[in-house]
Amino acid sequence: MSVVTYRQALHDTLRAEMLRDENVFLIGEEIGVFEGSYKITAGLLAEFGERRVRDTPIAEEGFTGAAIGAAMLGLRPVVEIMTINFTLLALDQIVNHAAKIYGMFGGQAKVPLVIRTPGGGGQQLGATHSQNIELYYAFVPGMKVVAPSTPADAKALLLAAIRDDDPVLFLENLALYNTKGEVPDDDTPAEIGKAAVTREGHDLTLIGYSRMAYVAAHVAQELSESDGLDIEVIDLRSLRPLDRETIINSVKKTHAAVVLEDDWLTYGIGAEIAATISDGAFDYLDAPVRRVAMAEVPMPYSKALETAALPSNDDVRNAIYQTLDAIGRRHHKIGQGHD
Amino acid sequence: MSVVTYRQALHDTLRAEMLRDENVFLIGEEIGVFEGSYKITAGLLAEFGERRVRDTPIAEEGFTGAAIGAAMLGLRPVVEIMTINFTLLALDQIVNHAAKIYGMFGGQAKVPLVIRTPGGGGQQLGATHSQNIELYYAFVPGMKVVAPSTPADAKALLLAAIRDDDPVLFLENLALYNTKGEVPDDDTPAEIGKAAVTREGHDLTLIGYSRMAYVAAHVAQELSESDGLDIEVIDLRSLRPLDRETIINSVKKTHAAVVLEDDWLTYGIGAEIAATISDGAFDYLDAPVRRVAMAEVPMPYSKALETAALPSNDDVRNAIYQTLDAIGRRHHKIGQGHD
Amino acid sequence: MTDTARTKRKTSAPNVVKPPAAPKAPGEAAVEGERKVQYYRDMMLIRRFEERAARGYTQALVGGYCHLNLGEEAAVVGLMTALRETDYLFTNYREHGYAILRGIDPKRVMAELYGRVDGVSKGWGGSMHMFDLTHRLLGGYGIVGGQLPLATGAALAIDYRSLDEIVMCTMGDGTANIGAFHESLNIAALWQLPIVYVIINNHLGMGTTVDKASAEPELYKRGASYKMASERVNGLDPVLVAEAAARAVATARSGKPFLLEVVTERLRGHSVVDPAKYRTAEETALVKERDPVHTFAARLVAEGLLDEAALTQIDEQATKRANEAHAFAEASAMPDVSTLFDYTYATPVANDSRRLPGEPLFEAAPRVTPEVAT
Amino acid sequence: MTDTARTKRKTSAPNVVKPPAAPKAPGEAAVEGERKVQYYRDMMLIRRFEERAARGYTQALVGGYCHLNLGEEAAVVGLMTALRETDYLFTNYREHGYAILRGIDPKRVMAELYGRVDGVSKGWGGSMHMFDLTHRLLGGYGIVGGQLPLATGAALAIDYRSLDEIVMCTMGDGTANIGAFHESLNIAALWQLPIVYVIINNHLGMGTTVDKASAEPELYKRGASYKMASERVNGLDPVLVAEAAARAVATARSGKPFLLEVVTERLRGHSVVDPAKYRTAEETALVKERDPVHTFAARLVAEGLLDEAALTQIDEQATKRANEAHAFAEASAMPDVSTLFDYTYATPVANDSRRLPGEPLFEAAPRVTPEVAT
Ligand SMILES: Cc1ncc(C[n+]2csc(CCOP(=O)(O)OP(=O)(O)O)c2C)c(N)n1
Ligand SMILES: Cc1ncc(C[n+]2csc(CCOP(=O)(O)OP(=O)(O)O)c2C)c(N)n1
Ligand SMILES: [Mg+2]
Ligand SMILES: [Mg+2]
Repeated sequence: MSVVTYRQALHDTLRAEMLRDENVFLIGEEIGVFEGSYKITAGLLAEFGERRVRDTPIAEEGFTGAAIGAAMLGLRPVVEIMTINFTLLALDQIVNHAAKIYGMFGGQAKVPLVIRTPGGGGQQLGATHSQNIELYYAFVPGMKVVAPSTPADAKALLLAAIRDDDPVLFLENLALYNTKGEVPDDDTPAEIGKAAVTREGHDLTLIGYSRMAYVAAHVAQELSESDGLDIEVIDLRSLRPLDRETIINSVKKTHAAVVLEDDWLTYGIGAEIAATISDGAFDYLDAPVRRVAMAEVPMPYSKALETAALPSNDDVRNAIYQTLDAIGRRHHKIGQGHD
Repeated sequence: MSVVTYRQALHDTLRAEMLRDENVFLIGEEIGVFEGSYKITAGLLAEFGERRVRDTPIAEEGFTGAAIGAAMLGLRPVVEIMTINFTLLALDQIVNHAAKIYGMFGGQAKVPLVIRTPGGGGQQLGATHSQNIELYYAFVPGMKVVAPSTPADAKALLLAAIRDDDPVLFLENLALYNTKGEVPDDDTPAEIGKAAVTREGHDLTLIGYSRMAYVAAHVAQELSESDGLDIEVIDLRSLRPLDRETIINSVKKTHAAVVLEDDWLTYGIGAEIAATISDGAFDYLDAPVRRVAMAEVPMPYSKALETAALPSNDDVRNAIYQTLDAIGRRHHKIGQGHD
Repeated sequence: MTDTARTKRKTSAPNVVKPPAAPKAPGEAAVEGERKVQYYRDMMLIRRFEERAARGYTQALVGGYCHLNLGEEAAVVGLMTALRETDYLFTNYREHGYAILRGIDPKRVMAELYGRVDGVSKGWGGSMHMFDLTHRLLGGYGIVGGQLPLATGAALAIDYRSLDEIVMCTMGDGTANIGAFHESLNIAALWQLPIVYVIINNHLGMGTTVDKASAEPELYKRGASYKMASERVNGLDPVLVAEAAARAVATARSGKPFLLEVVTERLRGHSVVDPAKYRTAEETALVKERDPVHTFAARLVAEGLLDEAALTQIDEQATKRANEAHAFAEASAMPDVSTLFDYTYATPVANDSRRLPGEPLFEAAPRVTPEVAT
Repeated sequence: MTDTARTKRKTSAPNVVKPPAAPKAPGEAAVEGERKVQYYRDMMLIRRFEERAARGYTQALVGGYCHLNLGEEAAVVGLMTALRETDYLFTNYREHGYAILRGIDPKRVMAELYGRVDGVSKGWGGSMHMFDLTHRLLGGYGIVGGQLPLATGAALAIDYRSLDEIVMCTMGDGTANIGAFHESLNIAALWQLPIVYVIINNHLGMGTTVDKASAEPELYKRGASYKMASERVNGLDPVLVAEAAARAVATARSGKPFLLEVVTERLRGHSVVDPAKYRTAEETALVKERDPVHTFAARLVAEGLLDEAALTQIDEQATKRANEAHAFAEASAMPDVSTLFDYTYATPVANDSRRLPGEPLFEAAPRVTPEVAT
């Protein structure tokens, strides 16, 4: 067990998997000579050479498709697409090919492919560079989509993704790269398709993934200290498949839920979570599921506007307060001085 | 008022708008010499010439982007993309450019663009040609997405789309092209962003769009005749903006809802509808919102499998029965001999 | 591919009629004669198979879109002679003939068209998506240009493993205008991958002619943008195609990509349902005149390699195989609905959705009285 | 653009040093001298502006990514001389210099960098997304290659309306490998659109050199794939660039697209934060030696067009304008949060979402007792 950044966990896991399996190789723009736009692959070209760490032309469709084709022949490419925004250029290869090849040909060819790509706003990158469009992959049968929020999960889910025989969209987040956490030394992969209850509680279920799982854990801890609230936190970890059972079991216990997401509200990932809860915990829910998401605008560049468009910790707290107020539970708890 | 097919309504409206406004022109693959893959544009090349009806190379990204650029200079292009599946190749131009240009540049340039494209499965076209991915557009602020289910709406919404100054994804459906209906003679555009209650009722709200709005109307009529059920039907018509008010008002009256969609269930369009109802009609809903959607698989070619994967009228009926059974309303109604 | 092909010089001028070859030794001539007869047998097999498939379509045994190789038989046959069993083929939705010549039993190809379990893709792919790993046919793709990046990646995998295999990737003329063409050829040339890109130029992409689609209609010239060797060949002559393909494949096997343009004809509409009204009567007549099966038959007769009886026999043989394919396909079972969820994922995974459209997400909770919640 | 440019012959060989021009009449020489001095003034203005922008970045006044034109001043200046006011420019994220030379006040360019209401895109675009309809700068795009189809469409609109305008569309060398390049150039050539595509070849796309990215590193040669006239020019010399640009623009104005490659240098990292460690010390030294601002200054001095005092004065003038731009930008207001929903749609629409992240979708219904529903 050691404490490392999310970035370091990714880097170390990539390196370890390349050492373990000759078929694993990295491909993407600026991952070699430039050492990666966000430096995840720093040093790997020097260590493994051009065969295993392949800088590409700016041709997302071409090199992602090439990785898919290489995977069909049994290699295990790990593609880096600089940010999730640029994956739109490779979408046909991912959705119409990577996700379809196993099924469309009756199970004859596997596509053991990982696409690593960061989402995230809040860096003043403007409308085309600040989107959270993991939905585009989470929606597609044939794809697997994972979204770690901690360095430990970054490692465990990356191990799982690389060793899985299906195409996996591995969602990173610009705001998480420098966050730190404990990472176990052994290389046990996570189970794709499983959410985690990262904090137990009885007052309300707070659900997030990627950066918003981090925010959820943080706000829950704060509210425990400031208000004595006992919030259960779920980190989805896997967007496809979606672990409905873990979510429903939690809400059956807490009777209330708030869903956090960095993408746009309408049709966003949170819509499915809210619909799932409202269905599966219909008789248990004391208040509507509240969603906290990005404002529905093309992301503006100017800091003042960008900040307003993104969900803040305050927004999360208020959504929790309002939900608990609606069912009279907050004052109750505060009155009790519950720890 | 005359009775025409959905195809004819589209054709006539395109023609009328081209006659009305010199800035309106058509662009897409095989729309001229070939007269359109689905013959919507038949005869228009002969009538208007190559300047107004422009056959393109197979280059979805290039010609869709060119239409966007032409729209920035004030033309009003109507793009045909042969099926919605191929829009994936133009997605970057649509999502990162058409939908962003007005906002990203502070409101300086409008993009009065229409992209007409059919969705739909059920034609044995296999995994890459049978997708319903309107979600990809409905999710994006800056886009407007409309989905007519009748010839009358095909006309009214196409008029609205062409005259609107924003990019509009105009969703057609292979299975609707030959359906017939009354179309008014005057050219009053529909209001984008408004759903329609196409049938009034008190027992349950049945919600659909595109082909599934057609199915909804059909099944509601059948159940009225066979079981005396009094089902309210909502045709969403506009996926973005989404008319939440019309949906909620209906469910506040009926206390139950079933949502129909041809896309995949998890994260599909129906997720937002179900989440919206569960939130906005929380205190009125007697049973969970039921969703009927496509099985979550890459669409198989073989007819037996394809049929199983697509929602059938029986599936819709059963979902309605089960929802009414859960709240004891079906037998109640049948017992009453309600008309 | 013959080993001598490796050293043959490539013709730089397109469509040049080759000078008559030097007189052959008697043994060599016999071998060459038999080779040509085999080309003809294969062409006829494709011809009769495709006609039978078209009939299957009108009989509603085939669904979806159905694109035929009619008119392209010489191209298909010539190209396939150049591949070793261990080489890979990626192609598009117009691929029945390729599947057969890769060695897949026509029965399994027809069964795929009919959507049956014995189909080459188990009924999951249909006409556009034939795939067979053992015969190294790696699809069959319906998205125009979709196969290009994939094929490039397969060549990358071969290069990664330093194998002696190559990839052939065919596409239509219309496909040369899509972005993936540019990205793929550049990558292949940049990394010197063992791949032959083949443009089957049948002059039409659906109803659009090449000069309405490509600013440079001599498509092989686009190789220059990537410093990639390229050549154009008359695709109505299987012998010329075979020779050009051998040169291209030899280049690829030496570790350099190649762009080969094969100029051919599309005898009918774009797909079975297209009446091709956009073609004039003269065009249609001209195309018919160029029919490679007929012209090659006439040539083989003229060269004394076949007589009328032999022609008839070859035809009957081909018709028989097409009919057998039909019978086999018709007798084959439809996939069972219980297999619907078998091919979403290769690695089983927790919480995968295996729900039919009518099934609820959650079991309905029993309710005592309906009035409770309002 | 001068009218004579229309008839000038294009140099077919790239990078050819032009023979010394025939002696000029005295009046003409003076005009030409003043023109060169103006080029220098403009180059210096870009230089000082970009340096000031870089400082703004380290002061956290500029956010996001910030890509500078340092080293590309001669290219920017030369290209912009060729455009009429009514012509359109589409460019990429490395566009501050272009914005200024299109005639946009540097104050508004800096205000955009600082995210202020007086910014050229009202603070919505930032460094990568400068846009000004009145000056016909149609963006500033952050997606590599995104501007190409758009620019092609603008040229289509001009053609549709039979206007005498043209479009210039610039891009980097790395951008020539993306699919949109191929699709756009083919369409423009096919439809004979009035557009000049310009590749600013600064040898690098981020850290990747041209020969690691493009199989044919002489990028202008790719014009041949579309039968498009093309040319390569030394982009460190504003005079040569201006001449080549005039030829290219004249071709476009005559209704034919043109591909111009301008070979230049990137003085610093890819963006302000990139230390460019992947460059060797020699490379960095060489690039510095080629600095177009310095070399052009030396030339103008050698030609007797400027002396040290004049150089200083031009520099001071440029510095002053850069500083004024900074002061103006800093004083300009941040956009008000109330404007957040103003630019989602041009045509107002029913049920548009105008909700801040903290706001609920629906007003909470008041509840009497919390225990009711469980
Ligand atoms: C990306 C995409 N766009 C459009 C289509 C529809 N489409 C199918 S085949 C075809 C024409 C292709 O022409 P060509 O490449 O010449 O091949 P051919 O059919 O002549 O063999 C088109 C436009 C598609 N399948 N995929
Ligand atoms: C589609 C896409 N892929 C990747 C990027 C990230 N990116 C931004 S600039 C750049 C390099 C572009 O190089 P070049 O075209 O030579 O332009 P230069 O920056 O040298 O001016 C890359 C890869 C992007 N913005 N868009
Ligand atoms: Mg063709
Ligand atoms: Mg560059």
